[in-house]
Amino acid sequence: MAFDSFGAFIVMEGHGPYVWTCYFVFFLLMGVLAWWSLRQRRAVIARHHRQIGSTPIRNNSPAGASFTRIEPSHD
Amino acid sequence: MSEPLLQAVNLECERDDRILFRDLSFSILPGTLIRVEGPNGSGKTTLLRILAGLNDSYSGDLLWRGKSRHAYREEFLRNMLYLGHRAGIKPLLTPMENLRALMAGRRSVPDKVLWQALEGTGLGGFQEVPCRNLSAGQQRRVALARLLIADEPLWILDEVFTAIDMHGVAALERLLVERVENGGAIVVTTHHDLRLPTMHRVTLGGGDGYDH
Amino acid sequence: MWQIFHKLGSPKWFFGIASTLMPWLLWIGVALLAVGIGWGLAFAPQDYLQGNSYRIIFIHVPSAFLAQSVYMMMAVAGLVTLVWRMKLADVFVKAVAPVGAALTFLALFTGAVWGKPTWGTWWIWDARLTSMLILLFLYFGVMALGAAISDEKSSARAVAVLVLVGVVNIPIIKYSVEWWNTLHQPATFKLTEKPSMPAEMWMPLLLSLLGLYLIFGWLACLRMQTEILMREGRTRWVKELVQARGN
Amino acid sequence: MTTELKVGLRSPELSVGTATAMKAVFVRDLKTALRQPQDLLNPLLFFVMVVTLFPLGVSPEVSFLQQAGSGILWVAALLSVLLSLDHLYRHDFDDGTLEQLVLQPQPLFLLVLAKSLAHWVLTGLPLVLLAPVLGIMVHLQGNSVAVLCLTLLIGTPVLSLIGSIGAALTLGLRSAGVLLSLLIIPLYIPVLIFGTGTVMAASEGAPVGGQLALMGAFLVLALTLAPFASAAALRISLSNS
Repeated sequence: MAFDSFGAFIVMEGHGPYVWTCYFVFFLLMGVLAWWSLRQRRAVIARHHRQIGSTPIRNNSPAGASFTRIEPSHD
Repeated sequence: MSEPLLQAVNLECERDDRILFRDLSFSILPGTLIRVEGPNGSGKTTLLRILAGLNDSYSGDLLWRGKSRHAYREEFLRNMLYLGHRAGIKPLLTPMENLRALMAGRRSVPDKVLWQALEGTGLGGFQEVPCRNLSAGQQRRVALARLLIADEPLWILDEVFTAIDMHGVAALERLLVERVENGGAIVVTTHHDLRLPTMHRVTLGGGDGYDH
Repeated sequence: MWQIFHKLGSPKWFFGIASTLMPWLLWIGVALLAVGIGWGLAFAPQDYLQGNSYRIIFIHVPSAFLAQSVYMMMAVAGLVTLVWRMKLADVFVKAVAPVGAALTFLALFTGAVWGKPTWGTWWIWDARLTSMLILLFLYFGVMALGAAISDEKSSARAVAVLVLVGVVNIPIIKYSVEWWNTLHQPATFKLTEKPSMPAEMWMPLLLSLLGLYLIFGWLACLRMQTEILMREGRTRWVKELVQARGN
Repeated sequence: MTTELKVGLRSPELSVGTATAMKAVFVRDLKTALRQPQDLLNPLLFFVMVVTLFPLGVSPEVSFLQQAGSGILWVAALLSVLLSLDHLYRHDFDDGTLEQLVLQPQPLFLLVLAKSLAHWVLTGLPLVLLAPVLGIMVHLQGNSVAVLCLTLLIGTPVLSLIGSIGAALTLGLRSAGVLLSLLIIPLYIPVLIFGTGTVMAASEGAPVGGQLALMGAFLVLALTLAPFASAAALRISLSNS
């Protein structure tokens, strides 16, 4: 052990704030990255689940186009 | 019988998660005209761009005279003429300058011939007018002038009849027929009701476009 | 031969391998990192010049090292994309770019915080910091281009070209930044290039570097799986996989 | 049967040489640009205005301008090249001439090189010619002005060549302009560093031959590699349209 006490370990002769900030940000960012990546995968799987349940959207069939005007009703 | 110029083998193209076509195989023989048909959005333009070598996002093979087209790219390009939706005409230049620039990388054509070609498409007297002062149909004709002097055996023409008047369409049809009779190979898409004696069809958009 | 190569590139095959590898990567990685950092923070001797602030090295150097090697890996994957059109290579590039950017940011951040007690300022235009900053820009460029092109195949190839252009430039950028640095400030601290680092210092450093590598591997596998699931949603094996997992 | 057909394959001898094709591309680009001179003038005006901002925004003191002058001019030149890049392929892409360029039976990277050179003649070269005037306005001393022009002369073609890659990659995208800057600025940094560094060394009376040679090496490297990357990028972008 390079330090005499736990207190000395935290303070690190005045350099503690710098060292701990770095480690905090490091773990925070890595944690956020992991959490975000896991959540993203879960979201994709959930979306596929929903899609399997419903029927796929059909390709719009241009043969059915009639170009009939649609009159909005005014009542 | 003469060998095919270009062969498509099991072409498949997917766009935005939609399969435009798959297992598409056909051969382009000299002396034939192939019309690519299908409703809007069925991938006609995409197919033509793939055939012309502008679009690489397909799977399957394209063979140029029996060999891989990729390996013989320069020979293929030398023997192929493509006219797309976008005419390839710079609005700031005159028809003469445009035509000259379009031919420049392919072969040297005397100015007199270019002048005559423009006259042949009905642009006589407009040769030195900046293209932005011409109508859409006239600009289109500048691009079409290439057909009057082109010696490439394979033509790939996307919507050539767009913006051309009735007389022009009839004359253009005659040009295509004559070309095919002389042994040229032509692939076209058009919404114009084209009926030529030796026409083959490639129809797209048969399925619902989804892969189940 | 080609069969094997194509099998390697098959997303389905990769998905299976990744699933078995991932727990190992994560837990061994976390263990190594914990040991390395714990050792480095509490047991490694103090640096006689910089005091305790040097203890940042145990995350700074691994981040910086990985930030650069991730870009190199992306460049190799980019080459594979362009030459063999292997889908998996592009999946790798897309999945890993944000991780690389995050690591570059961490290297910059820890470098800046380390600079405060050492140089008395948060930021100096030191050659290392500056070239890392440019590396961060390169990562952002890759991510922005990838996001801007909607067509999957075009996006893959465009990004591959950009990554390769970037990789040709990295040595040039590094060299020019170093030259520029000597022009402006002839005396610089060389933090990491200690003439002799005692084993009690570099051993924990090596451990945390290895640990971070493995954790990166885990993150890469995870994100690549996500990317594959997004792209291959229509294929049967993905549907079966999703159903097998249940709700 | 085949002998009756009038249409046959074209023999390679009929094709024109690559040099002719390159010249045609170059000439067409110059012609098109000269028909719309305002577009040519804009990057130049931008260059002058950005340089003007520094004395107004920071300090008009001679000592400051002397120190920062080379950097200001280089940054302004870099930005105005960046601004003009968006047009490099965009018009050709929109009117379809780019498709025809790619389909020419010629090595595409050489045609792209011709286009990049045309771009330099139309934007970089005028900047170099204008630089002495601005150099005097920011109080650069006699020798530095000449060195500045020399660095710009060697450096601006590199900017055009590298920029061409970015322009080709972002072709046909929404908000291509900002994205283009994002991609290209990091790649411009070495040129900027050596451009300004050389001028500063010259103002301190140090020999600059080595640095100019190094910039020449950048130019050679860009000339040999960038057209390949641009050509690949163009194919990709066209594939996407």
